[in-house]
Amino acid sequence: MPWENNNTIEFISLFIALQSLSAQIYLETKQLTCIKQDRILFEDLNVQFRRGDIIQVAGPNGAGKTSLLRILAGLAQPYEGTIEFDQNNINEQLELYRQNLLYLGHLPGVKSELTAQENLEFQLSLHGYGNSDAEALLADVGLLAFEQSLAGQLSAGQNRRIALAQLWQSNAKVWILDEPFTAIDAKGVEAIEQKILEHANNGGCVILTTHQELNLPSNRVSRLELDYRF
Amino acid sequence: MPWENNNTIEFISLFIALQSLSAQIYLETKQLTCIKQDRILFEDLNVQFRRGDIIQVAGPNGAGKTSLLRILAGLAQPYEGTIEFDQNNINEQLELYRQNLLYLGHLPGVKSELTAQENLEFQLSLHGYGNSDAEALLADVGLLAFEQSLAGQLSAGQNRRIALAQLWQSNAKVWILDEPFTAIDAKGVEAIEQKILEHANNGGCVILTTHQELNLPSNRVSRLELDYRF
Amino acid sequence: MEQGNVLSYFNLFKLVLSRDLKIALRHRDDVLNPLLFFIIIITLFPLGIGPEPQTLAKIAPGIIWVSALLATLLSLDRMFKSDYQDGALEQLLLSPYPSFIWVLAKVIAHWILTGIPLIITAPVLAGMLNLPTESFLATFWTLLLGTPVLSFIGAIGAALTVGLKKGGVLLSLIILPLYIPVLIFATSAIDAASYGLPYGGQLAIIGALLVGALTLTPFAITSALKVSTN
Amino acid sequence: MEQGNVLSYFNLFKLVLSRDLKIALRHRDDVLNPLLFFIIIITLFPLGIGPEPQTLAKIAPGIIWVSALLATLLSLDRMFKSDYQDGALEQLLLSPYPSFIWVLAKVIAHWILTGIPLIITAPVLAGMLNLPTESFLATFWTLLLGTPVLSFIGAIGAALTVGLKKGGVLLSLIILPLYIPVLIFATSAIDAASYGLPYGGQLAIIGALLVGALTLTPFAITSALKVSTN
Amino acid sequence: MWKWLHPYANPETTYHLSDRVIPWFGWLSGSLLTIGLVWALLFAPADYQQGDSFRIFYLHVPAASLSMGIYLGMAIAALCGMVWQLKLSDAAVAALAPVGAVFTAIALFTGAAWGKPMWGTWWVWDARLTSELVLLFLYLGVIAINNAFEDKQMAGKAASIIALVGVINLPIIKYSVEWWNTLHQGATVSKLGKPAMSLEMFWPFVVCFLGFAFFVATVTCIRFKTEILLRNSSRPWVKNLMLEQAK
Ligand code: HEM
Ligand SMILES: Nc1ncnc2c1ncn2[C@@H]1O[C@H](COP(=O)(O)OP(=O)(O)OP(=O)(O)O)[C@@H](O)[C@H]1O
Ligand SMILES: Nc1ncnc2c1ncn2[C@@H]1O[C@H](COP(=O)(O)OP(=O)(O)OP(=O)(O)O)[C@@H](O)[C@H]1O
Ligand SMILES: [Mg+2]
Ligand SMILES: [Mg+2]
Repeated sequence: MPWENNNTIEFISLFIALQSLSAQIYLETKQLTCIKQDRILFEDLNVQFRRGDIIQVAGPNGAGKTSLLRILAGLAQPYEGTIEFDQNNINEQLELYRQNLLYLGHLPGVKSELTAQENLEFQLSLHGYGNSDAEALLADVGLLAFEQSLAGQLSAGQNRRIALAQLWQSNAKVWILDEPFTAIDAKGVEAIEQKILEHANNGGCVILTTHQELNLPSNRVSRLELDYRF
Repeated sequence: MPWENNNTIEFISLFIALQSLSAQIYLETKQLTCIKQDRILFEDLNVQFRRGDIIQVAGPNGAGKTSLLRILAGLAQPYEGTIEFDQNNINEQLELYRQNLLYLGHLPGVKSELTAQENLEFQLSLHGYGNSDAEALLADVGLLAFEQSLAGQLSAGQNRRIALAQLWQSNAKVWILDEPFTAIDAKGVEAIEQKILEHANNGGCVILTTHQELNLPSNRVSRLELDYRF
Repeated sequence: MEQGNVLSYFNLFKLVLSRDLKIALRHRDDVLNPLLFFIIIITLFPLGIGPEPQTLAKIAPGIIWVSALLATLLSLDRMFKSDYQDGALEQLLLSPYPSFIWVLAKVIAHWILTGIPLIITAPVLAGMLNLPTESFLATFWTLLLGTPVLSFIGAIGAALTVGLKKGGVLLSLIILPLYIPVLIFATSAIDAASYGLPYGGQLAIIGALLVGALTLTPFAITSALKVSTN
Repeated sequence: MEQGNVLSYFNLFKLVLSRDLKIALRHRDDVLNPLLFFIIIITLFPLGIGPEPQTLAKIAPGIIWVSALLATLLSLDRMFKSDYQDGALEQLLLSPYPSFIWVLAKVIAHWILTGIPLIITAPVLAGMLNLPTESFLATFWTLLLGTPVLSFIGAIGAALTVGLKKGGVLLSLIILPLYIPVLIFATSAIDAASYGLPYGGQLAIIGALLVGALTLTPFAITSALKVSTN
Repeated sequence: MWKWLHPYANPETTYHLSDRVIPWFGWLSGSLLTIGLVWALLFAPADYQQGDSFRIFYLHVPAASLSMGIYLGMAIAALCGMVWQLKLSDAAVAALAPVGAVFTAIALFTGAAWGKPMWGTWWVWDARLTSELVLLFLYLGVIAINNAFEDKQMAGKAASIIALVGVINLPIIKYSVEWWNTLHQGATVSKLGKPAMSLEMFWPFVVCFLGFAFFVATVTCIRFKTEILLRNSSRPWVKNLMLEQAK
């Protein structure tokens, strides 16, 4: 099955390549295998993620989407196989890879004891950005009056918005987003979708999971279907 | 604003009442006010939840949906106002109310050390059901081969499915579901929506929040809009 | 549509007790670790104080009881916290039975898992600390009557701090002062025994504390839980 | 599209250190609690052992150090756990800087919050336990050199157990044996001082342990973190 | 080094290798232990001071030495695992820890039993005894952390880290009798140059010691096999093996 996906992606990437004439490969998996509890989630996965790609990793609950994304981000080690960033194994150039990566997982990583602004400023600095415009970014994600509220006193969706504000700043080549729309209201979802599209248009590459339908031009989104395997 | 919502609901309920001829009021809020961090989330809310109703509590992030649902379930106390179940204050008949209530919150309440089946059996017994058909219920929610897997080793969506399996058993009058579709794949969402409709048709009342569009006959769903108030 | 209380109170008690024991036994370490902790603390003292048998014998009752106290204390955290974090506590609170029944079951499960192992090993450790054999029996009795009191009183603190991120030290702070009476009477009983004096009086007081704890604390624990989950 | 390391290593260190201190100070209790715990344990002993000044003086060094050890132990849990639970640890691990820098910052923040308060209060408590004034200075020095060792070694255990639900007791089990050398040398230094003997030798050994811990543990901690977040 | 190790990094090869050596180790340890223990307990001379209680020596010293030796082996395996990312070393660590814990317990128990007639008490808080007790805790810590993780791979790595950190305890046990003034016997056996014990006592000791050593090897290999299977259960070769054995 992974082969089929692979082909689909190759095909669509080709399509994009024709458009942009230089579809550079950012990230590439080689023979990636992930085993959990003796169950093979995916096996010998060879996929290329290119400049300008938006890839939606899809599949039913428990298919292994989160597992794949964490491996791609270098947070978990695959059972077998390697991941290459700009043609080199990520484990051999971790720092360079991380400079070019933005990963937002299931959990927003927001500290409840800090204010929205302090949280965002810390996350920006941590990834090597200046933190001067945190306030403007918070306004972008609809937290205009909440810069000084402690994150612990904001709702589930507001907490996620703090973390998502990084999208408005980050120019990392690769974005990996695990269910970015969780707990976000309809208007918020739309804004994030636009941001994703914009990033891809500016030469980024976005890998995301979501169980909702993406509201983006269908020729821009490729799907990587992970089946549930027994 | 709450008044307007209230009116909408009254209107739609009236509509349903005409259909079913006996739109019995299950749950009713009286002058409900909730204040968090000196901000009024909602004020003097008077709503009636009737037999056969499906009410989607809607609103942007941080509007107070979770707060309202927890108050309705009797898990949190309102700043002011009361909630009546079958014309009596719920605080005066807690046990009776709980027999007639199924609440599923943000968190599934599934123990990672127990197997899927043990978890479901416990939750069923706890709410006063026999637990004989846990296996069949797990099959209903697509966990056929996972009865004996430890919940800690299942994915986010699979864990939520264990808790949601209770919907297939519960005949409690009132269902309160806080974002039941979180982490559930498209097929799963559809099954749950059907279950909700079925419950309402069988004389239940369902109160839920979700940021996704509900895929149900629009004359069956009433929306309770919570605005974001400053 | 009503569902009726299928479970008798006693069955509910058994259900929750066996669930908690099962969860702990799945983890296996949970049973051994408080015990090992007890043993390790006791071995720390001779290391810190020096190996003279007379000194050790003199302070042995104090060391054994302080260690028992600390071992209990460290294991208190798990009584409600994990249930709170995964939402299971909400479900327990919403079950249509009086809360003190399952609260009782949880506290007794905690005692079985931490108190009983301490009682069984204490004589061996007393021997290593050169406590005269006459006071072994007193050690056993004080622990048998005293450790359940520790579990019950501790549960109040555990319930109060369950919603706090970092309850650990706050919990100790609330609970340790309440443990002092048990500590004083227990050590004085063992002391008396080592001089061959009768120690029935002290035991009677500890017994009275136990009866008091058994009857009064479940309600305190229940309301503490309600407060901290509000 | 590259972003470049805007932060120098030293600035990253300061950033993480000040964040951790800020979070702890917001909680306020976090700073006071380990200290209060230390004080309470120390006062338990006179209660358990009896108030004779000679006995107390004899066992005072042991009691002070065992209490310091336990106070540190109980506060270890918070070093990485809350960051793990809200996803902040993932973000730290993905920052494009060598991990040992922020690991070092977090451990030192822990020491500032738990070690330093102990060092400051210890002389007072030593006085309460009738320790001769000659050994106050020795108490101070052993704590000054010894408590950072406790923080560093403890961090390994905290990192290893960060992903486990009930790491608390397991953590103690792993870490306490490793604390024993510090305990032995520190108490023997205080003992020597109370007889007016020189104790430079013992201090030198503790100093050596400190240097060893400072240089070696950050790598053990980092790899432990990577293992347990895998 | 790596070239030589490489074939054994393959779980299947190693599995079959340990399968083959088990009977050899088993027989060796069985016969050596029989000879050694009969010789030691029935024929070797009694000690002129201690009488027959001295015979605990033949159990105590091998158990104590092996408890340390096993820890060292476990730490080396852990180090290899960390450096070369060998999945097999995790299995080795997991296989060795309980064996080591049992031998530590035996050393403590026999020592205590010996202490009662010799020192008049079965436990003193002496440096060697205490550090041996700490060794037991370290083993238990390794075992506990191995069990605490659901994921075998993570468990192995976590246990390796603790095993490595605990190595500092070994020199403390070994040299405790020299660094501190203790009740416990100083080096007796190891001072071969000027024999501190008669040769009639020494030779049965050597036979016993080797017997116990091979016993450890046998048990470890058996446990090692199981651990390999547990860690590779989704591999085709394991499935084939299971099918064969089912027949
Ligand atoms: C619980 C109590 C005891 C413990 C934990 C203990 C532990 C040890 C340890 C760790 C060794 C080192 C083995 C080696 O270096 O390879 C050892 C050796 C030895 N023990 Fe014990 N021991 C205990 C009691 C005793 C007693 C009561 C005696 C006899 C009086 C004794 C006699 C010896 C002898 C003769 C050796 C061999 C020393 C050498 O050649 O290095 N032990 N013991
Ligand atoms: N623990 C808390 N302490 C104080 N204030 C809180 C707390 N939780 C939420 N609030 C406040 O209550 C408001 C409503 O929160 P609530 O969780 O009910 O929102 P919600 O509508 O469920 O949002 P979402 O769609 O993001 O889940 C938030 O805006 C926040 O200001
Ligand atoms: N901690 C774990 N330990 C062992 N196995 C796990 C663990 N987490 C997940 N798994 C297994 O890995 C499979 C994939 O999990 P993963 O979280 O990657 O799924 P997912 O595709 O993200 O699902 P969802 O849509 O529900 O988030 C699960 O079916 C489960 O069997
Ligand atoms: Mg997922
Ligand atoms: Mg909500």
